[in-house]
Amino acid sequence: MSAEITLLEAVSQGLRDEMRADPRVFLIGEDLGRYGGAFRVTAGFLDEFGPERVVDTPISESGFAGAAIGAAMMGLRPVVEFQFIDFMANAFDMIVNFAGTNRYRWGQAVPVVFRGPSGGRVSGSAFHSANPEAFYHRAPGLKIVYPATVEDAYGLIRAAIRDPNPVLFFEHKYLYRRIKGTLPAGLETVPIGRARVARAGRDATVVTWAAMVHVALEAAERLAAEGIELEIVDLRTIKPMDEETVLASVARTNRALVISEEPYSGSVAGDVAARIAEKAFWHLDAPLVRVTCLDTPVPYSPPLEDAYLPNADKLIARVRELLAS
Amino acid sequence: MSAEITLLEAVSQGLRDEMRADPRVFLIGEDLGRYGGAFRVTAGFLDEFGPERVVDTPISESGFAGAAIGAAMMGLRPVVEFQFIDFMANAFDMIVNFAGTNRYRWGQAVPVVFRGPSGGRVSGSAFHSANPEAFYHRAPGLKIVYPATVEDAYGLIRAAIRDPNPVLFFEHKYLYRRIKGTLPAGLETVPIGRARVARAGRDATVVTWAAMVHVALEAAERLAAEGIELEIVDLRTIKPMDEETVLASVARTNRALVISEEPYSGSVAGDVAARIAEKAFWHLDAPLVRVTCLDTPVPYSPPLEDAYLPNADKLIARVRELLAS
Amino acid sequence: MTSGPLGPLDPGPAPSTAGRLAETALGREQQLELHRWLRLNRLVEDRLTNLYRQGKVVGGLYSSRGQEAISVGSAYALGPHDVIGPLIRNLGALLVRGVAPREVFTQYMARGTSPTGGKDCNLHFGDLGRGLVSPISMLGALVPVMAGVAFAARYEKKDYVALTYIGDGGTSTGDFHEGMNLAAVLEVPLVVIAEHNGYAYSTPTSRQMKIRDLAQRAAAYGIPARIVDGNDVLAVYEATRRAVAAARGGAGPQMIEVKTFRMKGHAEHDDAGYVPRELLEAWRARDPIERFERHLTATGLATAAELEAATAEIQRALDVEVDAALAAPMPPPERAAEGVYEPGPEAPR
Amino acid sequence: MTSGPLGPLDPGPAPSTAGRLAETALGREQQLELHRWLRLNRLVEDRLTNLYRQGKVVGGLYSSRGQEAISVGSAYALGPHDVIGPLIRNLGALLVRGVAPREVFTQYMARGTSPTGGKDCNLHFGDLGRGLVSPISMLGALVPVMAGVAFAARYEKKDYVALTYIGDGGTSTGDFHEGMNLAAVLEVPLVVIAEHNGYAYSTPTSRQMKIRDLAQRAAAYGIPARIVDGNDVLAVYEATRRAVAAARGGAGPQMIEVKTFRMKGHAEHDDAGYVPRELLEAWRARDPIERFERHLTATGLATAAELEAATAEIQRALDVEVDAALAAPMPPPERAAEGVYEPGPEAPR
Ligand SMILES: Cc1ncc(C[n+]2csc(CCOP(=O)(O)OP(=O)(O)O)c2C)c(N)n1
Ligand SMILES: Cc1ncc(C[n+]2csc(CCOP(=O)(O)OP(=O)(O)O)c2C)c(N)n1
Ligand SMILES: [Mg+2]
Ligand SMILES: [Mg+2]
Repeated sequence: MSAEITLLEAVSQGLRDEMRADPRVFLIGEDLGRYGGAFRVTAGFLDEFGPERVVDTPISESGFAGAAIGAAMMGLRPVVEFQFIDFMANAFDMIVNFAGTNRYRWGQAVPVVFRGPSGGRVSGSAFHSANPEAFYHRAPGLKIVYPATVEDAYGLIRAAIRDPNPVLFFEHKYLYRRIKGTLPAGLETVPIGRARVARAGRDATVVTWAAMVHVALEAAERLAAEGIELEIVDLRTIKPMDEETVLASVARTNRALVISEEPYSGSVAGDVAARIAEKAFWHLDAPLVRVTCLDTPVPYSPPLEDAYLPNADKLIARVRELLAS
Repeated sequence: MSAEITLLEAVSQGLRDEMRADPRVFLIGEDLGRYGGAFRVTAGFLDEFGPERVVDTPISESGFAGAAIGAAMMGLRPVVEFQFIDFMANAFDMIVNFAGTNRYRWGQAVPVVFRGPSGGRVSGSAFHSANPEAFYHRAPGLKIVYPATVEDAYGLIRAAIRDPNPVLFFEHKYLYRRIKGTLPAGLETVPIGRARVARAGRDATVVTWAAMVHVALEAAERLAAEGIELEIVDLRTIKPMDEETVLASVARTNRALVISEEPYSGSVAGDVAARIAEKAFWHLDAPLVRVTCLDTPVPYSPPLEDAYLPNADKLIARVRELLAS
Repeated sequence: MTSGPLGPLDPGPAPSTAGRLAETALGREQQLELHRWLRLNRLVEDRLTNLYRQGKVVGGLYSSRGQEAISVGSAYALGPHDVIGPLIRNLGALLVRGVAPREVFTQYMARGTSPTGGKDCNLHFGDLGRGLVSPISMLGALVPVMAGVAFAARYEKKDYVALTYIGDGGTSTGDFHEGMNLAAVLEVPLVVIAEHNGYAYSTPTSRQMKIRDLAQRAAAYGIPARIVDGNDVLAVYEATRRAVAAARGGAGPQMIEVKTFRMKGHAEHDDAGYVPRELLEAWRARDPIERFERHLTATGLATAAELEAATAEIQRALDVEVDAALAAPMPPPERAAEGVYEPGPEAPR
Repeated sequence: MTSGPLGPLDPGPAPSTAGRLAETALGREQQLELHRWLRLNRLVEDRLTNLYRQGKVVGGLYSSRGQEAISVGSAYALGPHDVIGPLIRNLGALLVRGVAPREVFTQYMARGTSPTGGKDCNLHFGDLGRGLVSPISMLGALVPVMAGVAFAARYEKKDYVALTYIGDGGTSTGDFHEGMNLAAVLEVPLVVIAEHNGYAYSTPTSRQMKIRDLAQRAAAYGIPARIVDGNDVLAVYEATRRAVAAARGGAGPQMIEVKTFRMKGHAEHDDAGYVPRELLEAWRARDPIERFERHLTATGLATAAELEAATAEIQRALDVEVDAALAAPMPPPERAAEGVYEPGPEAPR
């Protein structure tokens, strides 16, 4: 068995292995080369792959996202880093309207990965804490991936690069150095589009992804002590969504909660809940429950951000309510 | 009673009346002045209000959206026109991150309206048919308004201008000249944040907004001939959402469908369905139903766009299924 | 061009007194070929206007009337492996690139056999086999994308260049700025043709920017720019040829500003009432096709009769193309749901 | 400034040989006031560095060390009704505008009594009462927004101007381009201080753009730009004063490029290992505060002892400010849910 690595190292290793395996893969973004990226995901890459494949850019998110799209159409495999995923907002049109629609409109695939550090609980405030999955979920033609474990981070970044479609790949910065794990020998890719049952349980299904997987696991451990067994489904891929795994779990447990790190309104959590209410309604013994952030920007000060974010306590309280109903 | 006017004229009249009433209101966007706007919403405004209040800009959506935000902070009441609402994508960061968060972050209100022609069924293809409500629904601090009738178009544009928050105001271009109505004497504003029961009925609730209100009404008329009575809730405001009216209706009918002109994944329809599944679960006798567009960009050719869009036939089929379940 | 009595858009003295077209090394055959492309461009658009009036065109119709020399002259200067990202007024570039008129007609009529199968409209289509990238409507977006196309050439040590167009209005977009600057920093082989045609929809250039020449934009990126008479097909050709050679040779991105005029409204529905008639008249006297025809006859490269014969032949060919397009079916509805994703290396399950 | 042996960022000859600071009409009292702001700027940041090392700062810490003359000199040139949109390195501008050091300390320590009540971090706060607009993190966004602030002045026939800052890196953004061009076309009273400090995070200006001077960007908008020694507070002051007067007088937007150098890493966590040490040394010799102090003593406006006394007084005041900030409470959790919307004219029901 290989050594323990962090989630950050898993992403880094996945990028490195894919670059070693495929000369068409290159990285583009701000401060990737000499500096190794704001979070050091690409530290050492410049030395190994040279400036042609580790391309530092001016501060122009739409510009370099667009350039990556162009290069992807010509057969390269660009991986775009947004220094913080928040700055993807500046490339919104390029990603949604150019990358997302191209294949449908005129048949030309755009195999590009847009990735970067996302998520809160790091006192990053409104512009360094984004979880933008819900902003992009509505955009046809994109795929959205958000891993919670070392294995998935590694296998999914490699799958994202190999995917012939535009893939948004989010890396939760709170998990970057906190989540550790080992890579199974021989692992290359983890398939995009498949959820994972992160914990089996009979009393209720918790659908979630990214950092909230770990919150849900914590809640499940604590509830297990009381004999309450949560089943936890880690979506891993937000789009296209693996309804099958979600619905099968709900069919087993007859109760469902969705917990996610997004505002309540307009969240992907709502979409998940809606699918369950449409397609597993007759399996449900109780209302759907959404546990989300507040409907506010991400506040900065720790007491405020704690109030803003979901956590195990909040989830447990909602599980108890649900089981009592 | 006043004369019949179109929905387009209602928006135009609302803008004009608000500009007459409040010298702080000004319009900014492309080709508004001499040309009167791509859809002629502001025809004649230049003559009446002069170039200081009807401001033609270079092609720079983020630029003029930003300038409107700055002017709004200083006490003006800017109304920004996007020539097609699709181009709002180019101002995404400015709207979501600047306008949306400002009040929360440092207390400064941003009373600005972002408006423009939206929606499909006009062979506009992927970039002239957008219904972007789901892209912005997740953004804290914004309000989103989307009227279906002459009265609401008039009253809500005036309310949007008076609202001290950033309001996205969408005008369905398929309805622009097809929907007619009269304005009640003395009408000034229609309150933002309140849904409307567009038709009372006992058998199922259809929650919808904008062009789909008329599709739902058509379906309801046809079903009424068979004795099936749909209740239709026109949200009018997407954000903040009037849950109360929606839930009260579902409590009466015990069945709910949501029909909207958006892709299935990531739609506001999902959010509405989720709220019902959470908060009116015990009232539901059958699964939630979402009737939406396909999960694709908006196709151009009429047979394709017809297949893409929801319509009365599709809704009726789903209602029948639902009532049979 | 200096400012005349009609203001900044005054084209200056009429061509009869302005003298000859630009010097060129192109021979007779090539010049006659250019002529055929120019005429084809205009005649395809004339047919489209007819189809539009007959209610056959689905959606808007955009014209390049008066600007044909730009698309034709620039595309003609490219090699077979170069890649173009045209805008909706660059029909001529598509034609030179081998797009058949019936493809254009079927696109505009939303037919199932159109290049996009009815999924997208007008000139919104691409085909990398013919070196064509489709635009999106959002102006400016093609500049970064084509910079990326050029980047790929350098990355793979291939010697193609990327060429794209931008309007005066389009240069105001953030994407133009980011794309140009990025192209300059990355030193990629990109050629940008900036079409200064006086208006962006109803907005005159004077309300679009406080500078006279689009070339001044290029200076902000350290990108060399030349200003060229856009109504002289030979001038456009020669300038593009030089810019393409420089880009291909490793000199980084190049820009060409072409001075021209939009002779119709923004689209067919727009009567352009906001354009002073005198300005239109002044520019009509510089019509790029008539000028080129005068040049061909004056230099003895062709007789008027030969040119007319060429035109008549195009008309005959277009009869066939229009009929074929009119006979083409609308797309089957089930196609609407198809083609969002490229099938991946891993099946969904 | 011409390119020296250290490359394009070489500051040239050291100030001792480079001669005096810019001519000014400012009197002794005003120059001493400038000195106090400069020192206060630096000392507040020194305190912040200490607090950061003690783990009291929540999140990142950004420094303007070596660039104080820019924020202080420019803000000092404004009238009371002018409006500033500062970035995270423009602490000096906030201080001149009347922001108390404790406000800055509480912001950086996420306290409930901070100007944002703990909702946003560092210098992300505004207060229109003091003519301050908060930035968002997305670079460039303030340029259009401040153009709109300037627009409002003209609209209401008030005579305030708007002033904002942008880094060399920030000028690559689409928003910079759209905002500058729009400001030029609308002819609004906007002054933009472009801070050319050699780096954007780890990226040297040579990888950010292919031009030498940010002033070349302004030319693309028809905006007049002056290049000024950013480490000479008097030069910055005088250039800003003139630009503000021009903007106020109706001459439209103005830009000033200030040449300077970022003397620390991008933020406290960044050791700036990518910056050549010799470059840092060369610029250290041009430290704006020491230069100004030499000027004050050389011209007889103050003695070294007087300057030291002023500095000591600031230190004493800062002791109080830091203690007050350290004693300030964290915000109550329930505040997180409040304040998203401004209460409207119509209650929700
Ligand atoms: C980002 C964006 N905003 C607005 C539009 C709407 N629009 C389409 S064409 C046009 C004018 C374009 O002018 P110009 O770039 O000068 O090109 P021309 O039409 O003169 O060839 C506008 C405003 C658009 N397509 N994209
Ligand atoms: C649009 C955007 N992209 C990326 C960033 C991340 N970022 C923060 S500061 C910085 C460098 C800024 O450089 P410059 O504009 O020169 O200002 P300086 O730090 O030198 O004062 C970057 C890339 C950002 N804030 N905004
Ligand atoms: Mg134009
Ligand atoms: Mg800098």
